[in-house]
Amino acid sequence: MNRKRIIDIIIILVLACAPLFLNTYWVDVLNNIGIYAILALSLNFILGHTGLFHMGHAAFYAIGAYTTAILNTMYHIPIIWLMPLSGVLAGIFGYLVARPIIHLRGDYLLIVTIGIVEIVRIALVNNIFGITGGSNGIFGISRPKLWGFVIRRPQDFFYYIWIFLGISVYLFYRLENSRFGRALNYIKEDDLAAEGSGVDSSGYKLKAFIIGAIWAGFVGNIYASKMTIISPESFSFWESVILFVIVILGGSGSMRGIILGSFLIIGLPELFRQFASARMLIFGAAMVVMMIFRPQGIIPPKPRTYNLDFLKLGEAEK
Amino acid sequence: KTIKIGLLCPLTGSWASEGQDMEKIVTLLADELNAKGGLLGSEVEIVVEDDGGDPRTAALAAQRLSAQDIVGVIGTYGSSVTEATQAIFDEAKIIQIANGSTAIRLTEKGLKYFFRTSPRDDEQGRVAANYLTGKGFKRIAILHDNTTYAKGLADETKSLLEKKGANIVFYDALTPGERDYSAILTNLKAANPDVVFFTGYYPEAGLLLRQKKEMGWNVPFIGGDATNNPDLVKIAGKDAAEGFMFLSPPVPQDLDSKEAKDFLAAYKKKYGDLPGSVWAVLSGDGFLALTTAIKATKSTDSDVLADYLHNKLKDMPGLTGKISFDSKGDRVGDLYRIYKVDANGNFVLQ
Amino acid sequence: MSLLELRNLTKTFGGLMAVNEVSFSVDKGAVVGLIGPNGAGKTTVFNLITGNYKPDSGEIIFEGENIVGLPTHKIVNLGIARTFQTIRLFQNLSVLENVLAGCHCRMKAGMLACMFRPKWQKEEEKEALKKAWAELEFVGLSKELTNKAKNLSYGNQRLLEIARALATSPKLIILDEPAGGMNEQETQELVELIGEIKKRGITVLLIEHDMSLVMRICEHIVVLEHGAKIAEGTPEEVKNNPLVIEAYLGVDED
Amino acid sequence: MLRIENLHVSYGNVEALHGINLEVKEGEIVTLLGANGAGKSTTLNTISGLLKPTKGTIYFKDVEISKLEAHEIVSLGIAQVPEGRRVFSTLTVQENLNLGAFTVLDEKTIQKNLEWIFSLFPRLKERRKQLAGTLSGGEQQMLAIARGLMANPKILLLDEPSLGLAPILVKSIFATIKEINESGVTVLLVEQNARAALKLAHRGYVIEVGNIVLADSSENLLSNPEVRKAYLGG
Amino acid sequence: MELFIQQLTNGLAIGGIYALIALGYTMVYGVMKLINFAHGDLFSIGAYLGLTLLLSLGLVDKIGVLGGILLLMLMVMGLVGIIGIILERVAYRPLRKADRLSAVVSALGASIFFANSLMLIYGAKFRVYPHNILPKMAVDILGMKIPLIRILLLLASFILMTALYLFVQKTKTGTAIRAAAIDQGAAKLMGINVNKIISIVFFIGPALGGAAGIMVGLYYGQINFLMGWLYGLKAFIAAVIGGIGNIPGAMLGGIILGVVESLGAAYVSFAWKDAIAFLVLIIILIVRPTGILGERVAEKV
Ligand SMILES: Nc1ncnc2c1ncn2[C@@H]1O[C@H](COP(=O)(O)OP(=O)(O)OP(=O)(O)O)[C@@H](O)[C@H]1O
Ligand SMILES: Nc1ncnc2c1ncn2[C@@H]1O[C@H](COP(=O)(O)OP(=O)(O)OP(=O)(O)O)[C@@H](O)[C@H]1O
Ligand SMILES: [Mg+2]
Ligand SMILES: [Mg+2]
Repeated sequence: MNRKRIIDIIIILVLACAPLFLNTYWVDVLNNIGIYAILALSLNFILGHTGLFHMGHAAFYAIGAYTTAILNTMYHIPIIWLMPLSGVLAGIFGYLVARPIIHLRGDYLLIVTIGIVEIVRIALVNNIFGITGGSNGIFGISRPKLWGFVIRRPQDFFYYIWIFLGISVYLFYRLENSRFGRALNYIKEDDLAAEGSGVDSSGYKLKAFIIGAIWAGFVGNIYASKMTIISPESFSFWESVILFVIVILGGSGSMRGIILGSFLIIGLPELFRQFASARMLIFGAAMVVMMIFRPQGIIPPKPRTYNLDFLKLGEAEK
Repeated sequence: KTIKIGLLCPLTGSWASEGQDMEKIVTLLADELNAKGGLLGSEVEIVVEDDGGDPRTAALAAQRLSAQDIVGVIGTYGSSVTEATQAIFDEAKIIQIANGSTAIRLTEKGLKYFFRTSPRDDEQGRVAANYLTGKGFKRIAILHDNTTYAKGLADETKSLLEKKGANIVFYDALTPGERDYSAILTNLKAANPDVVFFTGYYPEAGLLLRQKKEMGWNVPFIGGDATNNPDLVKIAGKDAAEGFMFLSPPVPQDLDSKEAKDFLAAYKKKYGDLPGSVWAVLSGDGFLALTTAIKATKSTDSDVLADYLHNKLKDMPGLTGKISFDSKGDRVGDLYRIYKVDANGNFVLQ
Repeated sequence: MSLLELRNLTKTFGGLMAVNEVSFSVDKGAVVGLIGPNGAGKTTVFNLITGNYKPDSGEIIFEGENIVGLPTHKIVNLGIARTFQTIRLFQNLSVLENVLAGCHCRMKAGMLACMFRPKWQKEEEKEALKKAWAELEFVGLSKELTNKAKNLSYGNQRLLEIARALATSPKLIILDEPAGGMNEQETQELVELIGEIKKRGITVLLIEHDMSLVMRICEHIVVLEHGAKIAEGTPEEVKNNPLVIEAYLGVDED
Repeated sequence: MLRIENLHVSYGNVEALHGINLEVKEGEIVTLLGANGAGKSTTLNTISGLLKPTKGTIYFKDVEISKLEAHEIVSLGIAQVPEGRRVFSTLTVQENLNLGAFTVLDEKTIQKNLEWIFSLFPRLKERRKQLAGTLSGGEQQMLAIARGLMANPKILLLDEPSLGLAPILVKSIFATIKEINESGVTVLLVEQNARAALKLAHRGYVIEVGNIVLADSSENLLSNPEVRKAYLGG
Repeated sequence: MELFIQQLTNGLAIGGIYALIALGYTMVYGVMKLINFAHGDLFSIGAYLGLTLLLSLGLVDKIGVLGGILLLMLMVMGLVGIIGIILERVAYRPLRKADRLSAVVSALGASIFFANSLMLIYGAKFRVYPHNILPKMAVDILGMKIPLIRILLLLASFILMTALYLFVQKTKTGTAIRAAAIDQGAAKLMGINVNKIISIVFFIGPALGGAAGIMVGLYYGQINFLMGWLYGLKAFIAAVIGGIGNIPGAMLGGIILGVVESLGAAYVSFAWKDAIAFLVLIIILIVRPTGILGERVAEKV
């Protein structure tokens, strides 16, 4: 067992006990960090691994949250059941919007994704189909209920969110370290060469969007049930910017980096509360400084490692 | 030991100006109270938290306040922001007195510890509809800005006006934060209304008046209470603002009461100018209501205080008039007045 | 029997006729050279074959099937692999992962299989690693396994591109100036490598300006000028064709 | 004219040049031979100031230039025709040539050089208005050389000028280099085509993994069995 | 029909302002390939500095409206330009070799920093330019009264665009700027001082933004510390519509955006105005993936 493992285990243990020695406020800060970490990890597929400049992730998050909110308040479907549905709908939406724009390059894709998140927000504000509640949003969303236990207090949500984060990390880790993850990286490095090596680059770009959107939809479900009220301003372009910053500043493609990035971007403004109205000024300066000192992100991704021992064995047999 | 009162307000973000005024007003009142010996023999301490004008940050700020052993919370501004904090304070059994949150549903949830010093949208909608029809306007244009507040008021007014048989010739929203509204004014003009009712905020109202004047169009403009801010005249210019009318709860300047006069004098002395909007002043009323309740009940227990505020607090002299709450936590009484801007840019009570 | 056949292939860029009614065929198991002056349209022909460009008219028949209009990755799937004139490796990835890119199209695991990793997926990964390793051994780069592609020398980068192309298990490999920027010694090694590729039964089509290389390994040569085919034949025939000498080879003064 | 003493250059933590010494005298053509990745381009880029040495000095006419910025070095009269041409693809041929003369302030000299260049490469004169990126490879290479000459250089650094050119063009490029040299420009030439380079040059250096291992006259190098084996294909 | 023409002129006026801000955006992008999210805040800074100078120097009273405003404009442009140079030195230069997106994050940080500095210095309240500085004349065109200032604004954008275009296309420095945009290393080999070129670009771009800021202040009167974000975003859209990096493209994009906004709003819905603008942007990009005037050189393989 190497040192990294041990550090990881210590961090996990400390986190698991956190609600025991933190007050509800700090637990709730951790909840926010967890939510953003999952969102940023899902964005990471699109932005970090595939290198697509996507600044509209909040749109998928919004679809998930509104799916949950609308179906829960109108038809009283339990929150937990709505989680997969929110993910699927967000994924379908992700596919539909990404489809026609997937061929756009770099900055052109960036502005189009900004456009998408803004169009979604404006549609929500304008109470599209008469079901989104306009700028008031939707209230009275119920809490998730697991085996009869209602998740209500920040402490409950803490475990709910962080266990979900843990599962996501586990699944994403496997996805990243396999044919799928490699294909995304080839596209990021040089999509033409990837295509020339037999990788269906637009297909994988779409898949990256879909998986990112599905997970953002899941988080939308969690967020809606945590807040019990949602309104369009929680899904603005600015939210997308925050996610974008977390991924780049944390280290695009690196899950450790992104989780640490969430601590910094969501946690720092809370630490700066003592500066009152100057806190965002300090936060802005901190962003510039962190970027300058760690231009590749705080924890840049490590190259994948492969276990080739089985090859050597084969050799010995010869 | 001190008695801690929370203040939740937007110190950063788009509503920072309101939040900063709220902080000024509440700390001023707290200082005055402490100078007079405080509450129940102890000092009052104000714990200020920034909500950034955003629901998520506000929820965090509310958690933070709940963890600080406070008796009650004043604030905050903006209905959706307030709504994100309601459940948190309710679960923590902390009295919350909101100031700039007019959405109807906030007090329709039956929350025991929630109060507000601001009136509700339906109240204002009713006043607006009565006033507009009373003045004999037939063709009415309604313009909002798609914010929770302005949209709520616009919807409310529209449905009441339609019931009264008025002809709504224009109903749409502008995008707040822009500078050029000539496009929407052009369409408004083409709809040929007798009057335009704008339910949004003063910065846009100022620009609308200014650009309307530039177009050489003379139609009466009436605003909702969010246009009640002296900066409106600065933005529009005196000649363009003249004749503009708006509905609003009275500002301290208009009240003869001693409380209002003293408050204004003290504020001017300490900060050198007058408070910007009536919404910030309403946070002062919240503070007064809460401290009055503590004084009267000699208790800091939320249930005792809530009971007092609901049932026993009657016509407390506040900065914006007399204050009482009904069983839902809404402020009681006919608050709304009609103001008109005169040639010198002053707001004159009609 | 011809593996690949081009029929009246034409491609224009704006007003420019980059490829003009070009037809030729490549026999199975052969090494065919495509030469011509700079700007003659050689690379464009390659890009047409691999689907990077769509021809204005004409047909590309691969194993009896017209592949015009197929996306590049499908063409790779059918068995045509390529290298690029200007090296296009995944610069920041390891040598091994560069070759694994070639294995990609022969694997099946999708999103869910990668997440939940059934047994067959694990086997497939192992097979891919074996294949990648074997191709690296073949071109002589197995020592560089974990090095980043961009840290390889120019010649080794060219070899890595070839290894990546081979990892797609192609029937036809097309090489665009594989000896560009190599000295004579390195070129000699390349000649031997191409011989090995041929021995594996893979057909080779290549563009090259280094005549010593072309003459040594190609059985058949096609010459383009201004987008049109001006000559075709054995190295001997082409070398002595006056049109080719005038347009491309020049007269040797010494 | 150009003297390099104990030059060390690193990319990040990796040292690419381990202390090389090299000299080019006025009026000479000197060639630098070496395998891929030996450090030839690194040497040229360090002379031009695109890379900074970690140790060692470069003198140009006895003035130390290794601490100067790239653009200052160019204005001293050291022009480079870089590896891979690097013409400004979305600018016209004429604009590329104008940029070559960026450091030349005298309008008359520019005109004179332009005429000389157009006489060397009549093809470029025909294509003055064409965007450089749409030229064929060989034409781009001509433009790159012409652009270097427009700087009115005292010494011209050429990095693999024959790369990717058709045989007929290779011949003409080498003839041109000779012509340029005869008109008084000193040349430092890097080439994969070692045989042709040595035929052209007066002297040559052989560089191997960041070290100079041989320095001699061209004739001697051409007949050196080691060199023949490593660079001339036996 | 009258409504249409009226809305068209409204759109042109708004578009003129977008164009002006987009010019600076595109200029910086063209050389650095950097999406300078702080550009909108430089625009706000211009508006605030303009107000301060206007109130403190009293130039308009001393040397008349036209001269006063022109002088003021030059001063603001100079100051904002210098801030731009400092911004580049501090926040972007250390990231020149890093991933492009790192610089984008740095720009976002700088944007937050600038907006909040303005709030702390000038307060969170809306600030108002003095009224009646600009003469309120109107011109009769096709029976419609169009304020003179609007025409002047559009004209100013057009003149600045032309000047910028000529500077970049025809002068030696301009050619050097374009060269540096294509290949900084090769530009150095031509003897071009790339750092100096970048500083020049980071002077001109923000200076244009600053000029737009003071124009908006003078014309619309009301300024606010957060206004740069929205204008910056609109300018970015404008630049992309035209083909980011392309100077006439920025002008064209600005005008198109302005016109689409007012016509879309007038004939569809005001509440959906920005969504319509974005939809048009997306459609334009689907049809022309690099903007209307953007280069369409297919990548040569
Ligand atoms: N994407 C493109 N857009 C415009 N013109 C192109 C494009 N690709 C190639 N061309 C032009 O087509 C012609 C043929 O180019 P191609 O690259 O095929 O030449 P080539 O024979 O490979 O030359 P070289 O030996 O120099 O590589 C050239 O004139 C080139 O400028
Ligand atoms: N940008 C770079 N980053 C890291 N290492 C580099 C870089 N450029 C070159 N190197 C390394 O420096 C060494 C010398 O490279 P250089 O380009 O000088 O070789 P060269 O002799 O010009 O070779 P070639 O014939 O391929 O052009 C090589 O090992 C190369 O891998
Ligand atoms: Mg080619
Ligand atoms: Mg080299």
